[in-house]
Amino acid sequence: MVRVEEPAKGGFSFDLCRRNAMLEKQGVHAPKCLKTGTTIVGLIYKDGVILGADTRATEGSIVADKNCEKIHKLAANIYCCGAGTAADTENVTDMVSSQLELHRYATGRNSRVVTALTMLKSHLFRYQGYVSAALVLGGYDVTGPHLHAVYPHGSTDTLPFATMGSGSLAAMAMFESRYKEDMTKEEGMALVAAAICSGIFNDLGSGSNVDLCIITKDGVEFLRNFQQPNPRTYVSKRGYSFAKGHTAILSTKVIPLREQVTIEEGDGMAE
Amino acid sequence: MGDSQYSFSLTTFSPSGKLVQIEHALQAVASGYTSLGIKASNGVVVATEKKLPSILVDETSVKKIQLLTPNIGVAYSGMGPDSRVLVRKSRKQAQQYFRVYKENIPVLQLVRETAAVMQEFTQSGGVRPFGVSLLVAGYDDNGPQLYQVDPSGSYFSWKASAIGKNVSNAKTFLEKRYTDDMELEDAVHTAILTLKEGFEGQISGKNIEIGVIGTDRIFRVLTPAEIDDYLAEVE
Amino acid sequence: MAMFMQQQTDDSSFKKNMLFRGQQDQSSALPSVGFVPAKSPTTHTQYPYVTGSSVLGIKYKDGVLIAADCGGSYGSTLRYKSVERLKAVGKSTVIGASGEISDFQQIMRYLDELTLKDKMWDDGNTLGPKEVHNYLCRVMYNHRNKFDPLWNTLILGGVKNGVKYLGMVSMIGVHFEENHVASGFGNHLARPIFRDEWKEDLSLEEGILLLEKCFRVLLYRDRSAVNKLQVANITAEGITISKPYALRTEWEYKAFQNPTQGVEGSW
Amino acid sequence: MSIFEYNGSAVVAMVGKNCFAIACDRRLGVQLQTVATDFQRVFKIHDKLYIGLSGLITDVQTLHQRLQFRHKLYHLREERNMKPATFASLVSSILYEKRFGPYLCQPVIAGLDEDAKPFICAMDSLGAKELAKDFVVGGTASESLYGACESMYKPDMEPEELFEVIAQALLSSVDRDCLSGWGGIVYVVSPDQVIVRTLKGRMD
Amino acid sequence: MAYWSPYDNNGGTCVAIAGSEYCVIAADTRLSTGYSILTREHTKMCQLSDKCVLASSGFQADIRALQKNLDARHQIYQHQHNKKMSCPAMAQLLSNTLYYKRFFPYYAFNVLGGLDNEGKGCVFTYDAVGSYERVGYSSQGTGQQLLMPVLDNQLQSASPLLLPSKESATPLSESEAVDLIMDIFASATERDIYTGDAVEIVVVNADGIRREVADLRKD
Amino acid sequence: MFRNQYDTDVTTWSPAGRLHQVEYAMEAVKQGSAAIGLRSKTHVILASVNKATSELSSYQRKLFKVDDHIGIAMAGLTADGRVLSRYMRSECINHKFIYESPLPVGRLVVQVADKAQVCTQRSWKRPYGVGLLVGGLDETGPHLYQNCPSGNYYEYQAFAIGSRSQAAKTYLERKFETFMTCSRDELIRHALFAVKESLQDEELSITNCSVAVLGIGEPFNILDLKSLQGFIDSLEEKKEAEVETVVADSEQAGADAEAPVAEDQGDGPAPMET
Repeated sequence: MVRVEEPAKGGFSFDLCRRNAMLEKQGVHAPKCLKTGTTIVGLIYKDGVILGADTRATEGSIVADKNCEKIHKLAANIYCCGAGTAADTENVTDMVSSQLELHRYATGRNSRVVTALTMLKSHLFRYQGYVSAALVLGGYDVTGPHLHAVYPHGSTDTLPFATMGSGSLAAMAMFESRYKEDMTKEEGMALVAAAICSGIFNDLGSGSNVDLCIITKDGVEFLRNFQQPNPRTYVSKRGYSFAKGHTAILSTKVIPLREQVTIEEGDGMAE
Repeated sequence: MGDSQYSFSLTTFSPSGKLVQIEHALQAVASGYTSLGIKASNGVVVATEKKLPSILVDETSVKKIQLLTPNIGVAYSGMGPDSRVLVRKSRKQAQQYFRVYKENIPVLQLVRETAAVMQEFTQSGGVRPFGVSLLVAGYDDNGPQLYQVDPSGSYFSWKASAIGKNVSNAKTFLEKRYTDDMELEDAVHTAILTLKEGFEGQISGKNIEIGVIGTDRIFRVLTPAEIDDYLAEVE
Repeated sequence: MAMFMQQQTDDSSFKKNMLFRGQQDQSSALPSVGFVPAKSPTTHTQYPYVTGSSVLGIKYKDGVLIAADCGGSYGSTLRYKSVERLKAVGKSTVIGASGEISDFQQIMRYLDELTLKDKMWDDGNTLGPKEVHNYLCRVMYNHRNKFDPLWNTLILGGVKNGVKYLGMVSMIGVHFEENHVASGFGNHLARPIFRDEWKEDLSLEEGILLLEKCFRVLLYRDRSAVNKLQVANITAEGITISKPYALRTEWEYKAFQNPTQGVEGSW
Repeated sequence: MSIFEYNGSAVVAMVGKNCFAIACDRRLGVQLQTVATDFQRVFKIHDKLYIGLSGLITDVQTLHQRLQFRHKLYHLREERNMKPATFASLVSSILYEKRFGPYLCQPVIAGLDEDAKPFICAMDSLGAKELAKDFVVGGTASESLYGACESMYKPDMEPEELFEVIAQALLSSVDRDCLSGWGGIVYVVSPDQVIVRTLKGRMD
Repeated sequence: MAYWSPYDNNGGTCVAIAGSEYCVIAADTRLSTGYSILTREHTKMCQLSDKCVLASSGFQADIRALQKNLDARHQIYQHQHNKKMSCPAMAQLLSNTLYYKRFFPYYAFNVLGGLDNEGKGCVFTYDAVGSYERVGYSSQGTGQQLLMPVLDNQLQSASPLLLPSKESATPLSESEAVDLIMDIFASATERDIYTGDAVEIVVVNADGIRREVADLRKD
Repeated sequence: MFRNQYDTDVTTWSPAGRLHQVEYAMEAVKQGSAAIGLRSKTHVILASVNKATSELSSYQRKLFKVDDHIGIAMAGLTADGRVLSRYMRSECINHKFIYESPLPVGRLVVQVADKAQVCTQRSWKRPYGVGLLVGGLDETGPHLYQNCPSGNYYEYQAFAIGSRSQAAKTYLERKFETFMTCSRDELIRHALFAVKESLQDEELSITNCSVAVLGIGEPFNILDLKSLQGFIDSLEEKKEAEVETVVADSEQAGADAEAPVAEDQGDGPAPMET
């Protein structure tokens, strides 16, 4: 049965739930999953929306990814920052991005932020918070710039500035103390970067670099690693060099690989 | 299969081994407006007539060439409503593929999926075959590609092909004009000329549609103004 | 060891021991954390009733500034609005408390007794902020050891012999000194601003502006903050604790007027 | 106890110059009891694509079978090998499908794509991809591996040097993890050959 | 319902390396609770005598209480014996002090480093209730798992199980040991969220005690 | 002293208003070899005369460190003195444990005096038979106190207790006005002169005296034999008169103790007062 193997319809499969619940009962706990502890923010400025994110992904107290991407593209004019369980934010945004594309084909016009918002919130609401994605959604559509915060249970918020994630308070401190209306692009970028940095330096769940995404009527500027305030501080002068043969080996097998030869139009390619 | 008399497929073999329903469906395609496609060395063009029953119809609301993914477009001949079903299913299929692999679906895969849908409708209970043939044009890792998919569910890769009314004339014309090293621009001209061959009435940007995809791998439906420019060049 | 065994099996003696165990008496068996005794009336604070919110403190050029609002929350109700959470201790120290108000009053009783006795010596030696801080750390830690925490985070600042001192201690005894400190929500909302904007040589005016800026953020984002603020200024000259006053806040942003305008459906 | 500690494991992949290495330990244990000492948890998907699966053995094996099936199917349909990144997405989507009843394992994927560019990627059990340019790790020894790799890794290593570094990192790490060990096996894959070496390590 | 725990983990990592005539003890200076940094400049070290330094990570209030306790006991020792306590003696005292609180333990993970009576570097490593061991190097705290394999790899001290027992001091020179510590702390900071801000390195040798501080990532 | 019927019990007043047991205890102090203390604006010096009970025995230590900032010199029953010194040490440690700051000297002295007082009013106790000179440093500068078995305590500029202390006292009384501005080393020499006075005909040497120093920037320490010998040698060179004229000019900075010593109040000498 080939069909069984195809994730034909999408959606979740619950067939291991019972087994895992049984294991849980026996005291064997499910593993920690990747979280983006995260500071994510958004801000509306004079000509559009600026989104920002840090780039640390944690697994418990360990940094699993030092430079991950938390700003996801939903459409050419709509981006979304995700905090929470990494797999959930990744997949929920991918799903909505896909739905938006179909929606665009069906309607023949550009996506609106509110459409994305509604898709997100109805999905999240359906799963009652178990899909743990906290999002900051920003975009520019025919009705202008928009910024929304989306909570894991499906509630949403419409705001001139928004923050999410474990660093949200640190970032909010910057917004609440420095926000003013109708900022220029430069002011807006500086404020968003300051908010993210505030998360990076004050919240242990957030760290590494600053990503920015500026969305205006005329397009998107995605500034990956806009700031990199946390380089490694020290590298041993001595280094760690291991001479060849340093490691004790029981057996070695060398398997040569041949390049695959493709023969096109009768012209055999020399190997 | 159930035992109701309606539960067997409408597409049944005739004593001579033919599936006449499919042949009839092909007939429906053959009476549709002409569509054609040409695979050039650096891209693909598909073109189709867009004759409307009345000048009162807003021609901008009718789209005969549509995108399935950013790098694959499709033109059809035959029953418009049937084509919409296929387009919808294909788009969804493409999205599903993308969601799994984070990679655009290769043209061949999408064509096969679409063809599989069409085949299913030749063998299932209570359904009729689709009354359209499709010309699928795309550009992927394997270069520019043009496929024709028929109501039977069969599909072929073509250098240039035509479907619908005047198909034999058009094909003859294409066979004469086609060269392997044809550039996309030439292909567009050839496509227009081919359409013009069997065209009844005055050809214009409003009553034909042209879709092209080049090395940028973005399928684009030309605007009436752009078509008019091409028409001017051709004359 | 025999004692351990007995205590582990005999529940009542275990509990008695727990109630009265002091710093030196560390022998009783406590199997795990977060222990809440059952039966018999509880004489400990096991949860707070009336609580104060953040306290902020910074060093500046001439001394130390500490600020707190006057709110006392009963759960999520803003029940009291004139709670003084800044208190002078002796002539050179001010403490500010977040958390359970009654526990803070108990702490003040301890401190009043301490400073009274200190004063009674009248020998030219006085307890400075450092001594008071260390004393408080012991008090908090010992209460924690008895599973009877004083439900407060305390901020303490002062100036003695020209040396500025600012520290804090939490309900379980974690303590440290810093150039700027904040308790409660302030730890999340004010510290980031302090870390960004605090300088060694802030003037008094700049210092107060910085505190007010942080308080405004707290007013916006901490539901238990009230707009009635006191600031204590401790310098070599002495202590002044201001009368309560309010800050100007901004609620008139265009985006706040009709937030969902143009985004129908984004309720 | 976390499920990962039921069967211990250590998997690590590292990028070199136009090559990559992937390695795992060889112990199969049920909690503290060692069951087998020649276990394999790195699997070949195709010549230049490997996956290492740490976690509950039953799920490791099931998932491996499913992945192999899916790759073969892909190969039949599309007449080509999967690109490493594509494969990673496939694994991710298979894992996320079981978001609420996950496979109890963490994959580590390493491969070379057509222009000999190495690709490595690790995932949690829900399929959240963690792309890295240097190294990725998984298993009960993951913390130790993070520490060891963070210090020992250097960019642009040639295959032999890469082998030494990954082998040292692996051996040092499993020695500090009582659930993994018994030596290791290392695959160093460059465009024209694969070197497979079995490491001698502590046998406890 | 508000809930409290008598313990907290304030994070941080400690390392000590013993050489033949030196001992290097190091710890980061971050004090945190949950996801918040309380202060970036909090020393985890405590100089117990002129040849003995304690580095501890865990619950800060317990650590401080423990340090004060040791300090007081050391003072009594000095009054009684008219000399400073030796490092091995301090190690035993620390063990006893920890075990005394066996059933309400100090949540403190300690590494004690210094010079022994012969002037050789010595490192003692502990669990929270006083079990201890003399080793050539050790690490404790949130970054322990990250650091240990590198130390093992670089220092390879003889197994304590070997008979006759071998020298446990590490083969590195003092400056190499300091360099190694700087590097592994930089590594630990990359991956452990509770380690960072700065690393404080104390070198004990025949000349006395030297203290260095190097910056680490602050995120 | 003569025996009478009121002297067996510490809790019984004599008709003359005296507590004979207490007075006897103070007599015990006078039996002990002399202890001397003196201070400047920056330093306190404690010195003692060491007397071995036999040629074959060592002498009793009479200088004790209480903490870095407090030291004592004792005369009388050194066994009692050790009990008190242990008490003082533990008070200092406790204070440091709680406040992380040194216990002010005066307060410790009062606590010790209070403790001594208790022994003068309990039938089952006896007074401590030891006199203490407590030298210490606190926020208000260096201090020198004397503690009596009676529970009395006094602050001094310079003082001596024990046998033949009168000679030393006479020396100190003659010179004390110059002490305030003395340097550390001069102060030590003054101490040695005073010790010498109470040695009578014995020659001053490192075997029969000890000197301890504490001051601003200098924790309590007992001079080792070598430096003590150095100071004794310098005495030989410099005659008493010279020392007298030397004006201290090598004072340490930061000395803020300017307060002249407030001699303890109490005008009419009570019977118990020395």
